[in-house]
Amino acid sequence: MTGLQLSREELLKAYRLMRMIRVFEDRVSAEMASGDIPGNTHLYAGQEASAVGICLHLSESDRIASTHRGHGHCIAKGCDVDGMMAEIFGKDTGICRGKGGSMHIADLSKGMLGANGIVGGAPPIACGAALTSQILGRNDVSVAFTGDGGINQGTTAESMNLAQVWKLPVIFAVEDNGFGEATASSFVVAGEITKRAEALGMAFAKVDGVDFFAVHEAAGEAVERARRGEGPTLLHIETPRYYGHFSGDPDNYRTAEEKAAMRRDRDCLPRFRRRVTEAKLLGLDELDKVDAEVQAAIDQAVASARSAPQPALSSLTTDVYVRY
Amino acid sequence: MTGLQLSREELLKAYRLMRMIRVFEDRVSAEMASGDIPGNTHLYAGQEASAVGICLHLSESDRIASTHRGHGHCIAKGCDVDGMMAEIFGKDTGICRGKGGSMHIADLSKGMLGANGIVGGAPPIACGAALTSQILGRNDVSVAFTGDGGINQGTTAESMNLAQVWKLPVIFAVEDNGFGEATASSFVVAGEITKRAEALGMAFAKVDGVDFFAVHEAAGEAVERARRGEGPTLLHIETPRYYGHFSGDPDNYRTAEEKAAMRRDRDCLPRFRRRVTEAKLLGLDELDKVDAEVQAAIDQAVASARSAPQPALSSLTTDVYVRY
Amino acid sequence: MAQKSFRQALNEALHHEMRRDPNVIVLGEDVAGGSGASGQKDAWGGAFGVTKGLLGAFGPSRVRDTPITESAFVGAAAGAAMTGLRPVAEIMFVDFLGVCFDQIFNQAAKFRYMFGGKAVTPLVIRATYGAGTRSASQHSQALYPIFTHVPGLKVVIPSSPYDAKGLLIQAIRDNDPVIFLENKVLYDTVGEVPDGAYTVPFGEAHIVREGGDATIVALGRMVHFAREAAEILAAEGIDCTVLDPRTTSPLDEDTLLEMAEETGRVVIVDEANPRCGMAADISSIIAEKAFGALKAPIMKVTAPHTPVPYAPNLEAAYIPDAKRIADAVRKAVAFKRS
Amino acid sequence: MAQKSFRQALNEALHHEMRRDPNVIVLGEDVAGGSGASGQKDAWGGAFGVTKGLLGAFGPSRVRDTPITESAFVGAAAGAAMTGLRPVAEIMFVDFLGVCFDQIFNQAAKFRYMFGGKAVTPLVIRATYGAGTRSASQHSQALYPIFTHVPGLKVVIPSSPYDAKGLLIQAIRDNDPVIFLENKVLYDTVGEVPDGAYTVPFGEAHIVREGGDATIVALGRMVHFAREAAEILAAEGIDCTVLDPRTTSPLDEDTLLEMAEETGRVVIVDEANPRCGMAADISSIIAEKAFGALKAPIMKVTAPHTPVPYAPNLEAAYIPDAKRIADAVRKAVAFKRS
Ligand SMILES: Cc1ncc(C[n+]2csc(CCOP(=O)(O)OP(=O)(O)O)c2C)c(N)n1
Ligand SMILES: Cc1ncc(C[n+]2csc(CCOP(=O)(O)OP(=O)(O)O)c2C)c(N)n1
Ligand SMILES: [Mg+2]
Ligand SMILES: [Mg+2]
Repeated sequence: MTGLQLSREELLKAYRLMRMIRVFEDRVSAEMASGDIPGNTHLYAGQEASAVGICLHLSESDRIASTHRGHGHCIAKGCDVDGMMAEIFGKDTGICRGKGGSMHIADLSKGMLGANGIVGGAPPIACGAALTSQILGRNDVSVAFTGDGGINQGTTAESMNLAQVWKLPVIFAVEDNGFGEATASSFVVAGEITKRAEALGMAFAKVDGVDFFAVHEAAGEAVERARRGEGPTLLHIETPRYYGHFSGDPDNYRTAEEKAAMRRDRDCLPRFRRRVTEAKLLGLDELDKVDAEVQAAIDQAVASARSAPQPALSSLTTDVYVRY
Repeated sequence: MTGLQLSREELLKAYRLMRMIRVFEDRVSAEMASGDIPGNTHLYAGQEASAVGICLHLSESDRIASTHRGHGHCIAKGCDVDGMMAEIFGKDTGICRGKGGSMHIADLSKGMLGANGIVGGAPPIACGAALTSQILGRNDVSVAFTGDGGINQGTTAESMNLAQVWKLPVIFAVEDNGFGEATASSFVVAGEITKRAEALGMAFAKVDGVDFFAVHEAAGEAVERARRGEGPTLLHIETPRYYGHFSGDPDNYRTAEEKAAMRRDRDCLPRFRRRVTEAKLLGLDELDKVDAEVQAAIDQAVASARSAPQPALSSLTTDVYVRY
Repeated sequence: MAQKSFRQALNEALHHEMRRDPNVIVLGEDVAGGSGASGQKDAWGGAFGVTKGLLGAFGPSRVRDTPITESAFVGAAAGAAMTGLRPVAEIMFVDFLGVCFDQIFNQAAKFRYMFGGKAVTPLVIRATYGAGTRSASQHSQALYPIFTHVPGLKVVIPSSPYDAKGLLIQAIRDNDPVIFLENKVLYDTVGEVPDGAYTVPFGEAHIVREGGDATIVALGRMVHFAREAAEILAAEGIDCTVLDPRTTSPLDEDTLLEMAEETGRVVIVDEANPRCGMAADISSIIAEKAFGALKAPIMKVTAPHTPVPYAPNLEAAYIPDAKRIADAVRKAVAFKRS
Repeated sequence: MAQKSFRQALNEALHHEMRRDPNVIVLGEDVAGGSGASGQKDAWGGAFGVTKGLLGAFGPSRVRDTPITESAFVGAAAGAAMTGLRPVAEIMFVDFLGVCFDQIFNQAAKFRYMFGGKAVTPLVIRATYGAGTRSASQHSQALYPIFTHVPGLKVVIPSSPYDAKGLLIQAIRDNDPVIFLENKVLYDTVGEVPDGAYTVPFGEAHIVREGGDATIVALGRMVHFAREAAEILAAEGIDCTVLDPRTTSPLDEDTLLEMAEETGRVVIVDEANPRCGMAADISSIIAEKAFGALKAPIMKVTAPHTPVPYAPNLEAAYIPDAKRIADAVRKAVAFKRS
């Protein structure tokens, strides 16, 4: 189990990020329910090990392109949590100055090329970032996140072919949470997702997305492959989706039992805690301390988002062009 | 070799259609070169065994959706050759009243849903025709033609997934002539084309598109599978493309030797003649008679297209809507 | 007459037509919802509940949850329409047209013309449009100008529950491809809707209100703001006609020109972006064909030339409102040739 | 100055900029041609020969033949632009926008706004447009109104070899996504083109000809017909200004309004379909902002509301020409308020 060879600092970082995502999402859900957040969000809770297991391999010059369910990817890639929360609250201090909202969080300086409201929107963009790396002779990699729903979108198929024929340093991280909205993936995804990579001659792996270490290991191999110039990899990551499709979704297409079992049996956080404490790599007290710090950080993020000013009305018409 | 069990009439029909396509295309090429035909055409010469091997299984209520290289599919599906030639000449007697031209030849009454100027345009449409058949409880099948270039287009990938999850009675006929325009398919098509079907759990076959009997046999199985309600099939048909991408293309990205060898070694017509005469199913005289008849028919088609009237100018604004 | 919501009006139209004609089918992402899952079937009935109940009434062959592949299922709907069905395909947000536009504008819209008049393509594509739900740049656009630009498409934008039902029934019975656009913010608005089936014809504008001083032309949600503005102005002694074209393609030019000529002043309200938008389109028709009657510049009240912002205050500023409309009318009324 | 073709002018622009800036890359279907084949490399240099020679000069890393997957490579170009390159992507025919529109209008065009001003996306998408080559409905459209409608895009339509080169260099150096549209029929037209690099700024209309009786606004190929019409009319004593906006987004409103005010009569020529088209757009700006100076209806000369037909005689009737333009000007000049 290679992941267990991570340093204490790395393990703590991984745990902190996963916990940060979970607490962030649970809090956004609560704030949405109480009507304090405008619009609509898609929560990443349950899928934390995927974003963190992958992004832990990446530096700021590596890039990711994300989905409508992007909060977790943003946090894992190092976006400022205060800025994210303020963005979701639609405030001027938001990471996108309140213009983007939940579905368009981005921070190019961190290599986060944007959440994306369009299913299948990210893969071509991630290929583009990989192309930049390849043409400029850097060894940065990029990651395209997509869901089990997005795997069917033509843009994803096209991007996989392009990445393979150009040997682009890109990873297709397919987060399979079993659903596209209210429709089960078994109903709409033909065949095996990994075989779509295999058919192109592309490297692939299927991993348990509840297991941080499994994701981390598979992602590490994919990242190294890409950095070596050996082209793309598809990662099929099976993961639960804790909330409904969007916050507010009654989620009644899953039985109460199914949902309870999912939360009980498929939670990356206790699994991680058990692993690292059993292996005596971290102590429970350390982990609990992280939990408390994260909780405080999110409380703080919400408080400052709440009190932050709205964007100036004049900003409505700025940032359309660099120059017009 | 099941194909050889075809009746004499069927064999003669197959040969006549293949020869008709060849002579039609050679003639269009000549007329284009002499400037008598407006616009631009993509010639099907060399690929005849594919269209005919497939369409021989189809009746008028079965449907096909075609490509920019559609003349062969049209002829094989029973479109009127005079009307086609007149269409290409841009005349009022054309099969589309001169409004469509080479890239938009269609005859819905024959189940020919249109050539298509958009690479990847046909597969969704063919799925739609198959959906009609499925919902109305008919056992008609439909065929989506695409090239090795079009296999990469997102619409094709999406359609294959849709067809597979809905078990649509549709066949994806991938005519692999080794090129998309001037670019070799080896340069742009990742992996194995049949594996793209396999990855979806879709039935598939790879056949030599120079061999009418091989195509006919594989297509027969696919059509039967579809009629039985067992869903789609992908046929990967390897075939030469005799002319350049479009008529007028200097085709200098292939060496003279390669082109000569292709025409010498990979011609479905002599191959067919040899097979049926060796098996004593048809006589050379019969085949030659077909050749002469076809030649006369094409001469006639050109003559009448040439002398036909242009469309009335008033037709510019008709047929946009059924009613507006 | 019964009071019903815009959503319910649409739902009734679908029920009527599916009952009436077995060739009508409905397909799209989660038009039922719950397919393949352990829990409730027909869990969503569309992201906005418009198709709720169809699955139970008409079964999974005619009510289909699709993969998230708009090109494939919209194109399949076009192919099905050309071969005998009357599909109603749902694109959840019109903003997604970018992933399937070819099948709409190069295929469905052009079949008939390219094929010399032989194809009939009775296809309806329903989609939501519009800002106001804090859904940001990729889920809030209007985009009807793009469809209106395309020959071969018809484009419908109902503003009331009554029109929604009648226009949708017309769309389904119509033999041409129809883009049917529903403003998300209107779903819960309520109005009188007959229980039975009826049609509202295409290309016939609705004169919402008559007044001699100016004509306000508005579509969809903007009709409500136009009416509001007209009421504000009436209190000031400015009497406005409010005209709702209801369909942008075909467009009821006759009524438009008639009202422009009667009032001599025209303000056009358009939730879409301004460049090559509907306001521009309608303005140009009037500027060419009713010029002689004009007493003032033709004013446009539109969204700015920007994407739709997320922050509630910015989004509110993005969307035209009664105040901006009233201001434009006042400006037109005050105009004096120099 | 040397006489060069429109094609050569574009080719020179690409050579200049690729030499000047190693971050400029070119990608598209057969922009080289012959990749992976047995024969000549750089066999096509693009379907219309515009990118010929780039492969030899700059190599296969920077000049890339792509798979036929416009969404993937246009989207990749957008992603590359956002991360440091300056890609020039070629969509062979603008008619193919339907298979990749999302990556253009929802992604590249909106990055900057959605991300609160942080993204810079120096992307150029070159595409051919226009009727006149008997290429029928799916290979002959204009479609620039659709791009012009989209905030975040710039749209360029050169009419002369000189402008073609200067505008393309500007497009490549520009930091926003630019849609650069080349009329196929103009490729072989010839004009004076300096050998060196120069830019033609965006948003500055070109006054092709000055005359006091009417202003003809025209774009791309239509500029030539407008000039022709102006000559016919001059012989009749009607003196026209011909104005070529050169870019539709940004649009040089100032010059447009100035000329409209000076002449009081405006005819707008647009090869696109009429509904929500460029003629409508420009007309509406004048009708709102220069109304007081107008002496006649603003006339539009456009393609009809139909797809592009194949038959040569129908296609010729589809495209606006000098005769129709001259007729419209005569009508405007003859107009009397009743
Ligand atoms: C092109 C497009 N089609 C449809 C949608 C609406 N939509 C948003 S999320 C979603 C489901 C996506 O499923 P999946 O890819 O599995 O991601 P998940 O939501 O499960 O994370 C859909 C259909 C969209 N945003 N974009
Ligand atoms: C969407 C789209 N992109 C590009 C083109 C231009 N084009 C026409 S045919 C062709 C090559 C198609 O290759 P393939 O599918 O192998 O068919 P073939 O020409 O070999 O029969 C291309 C790129 C097009 N018509 N449509
Ligand atoms: Mg999912
Ligand atoms: Mg090919």
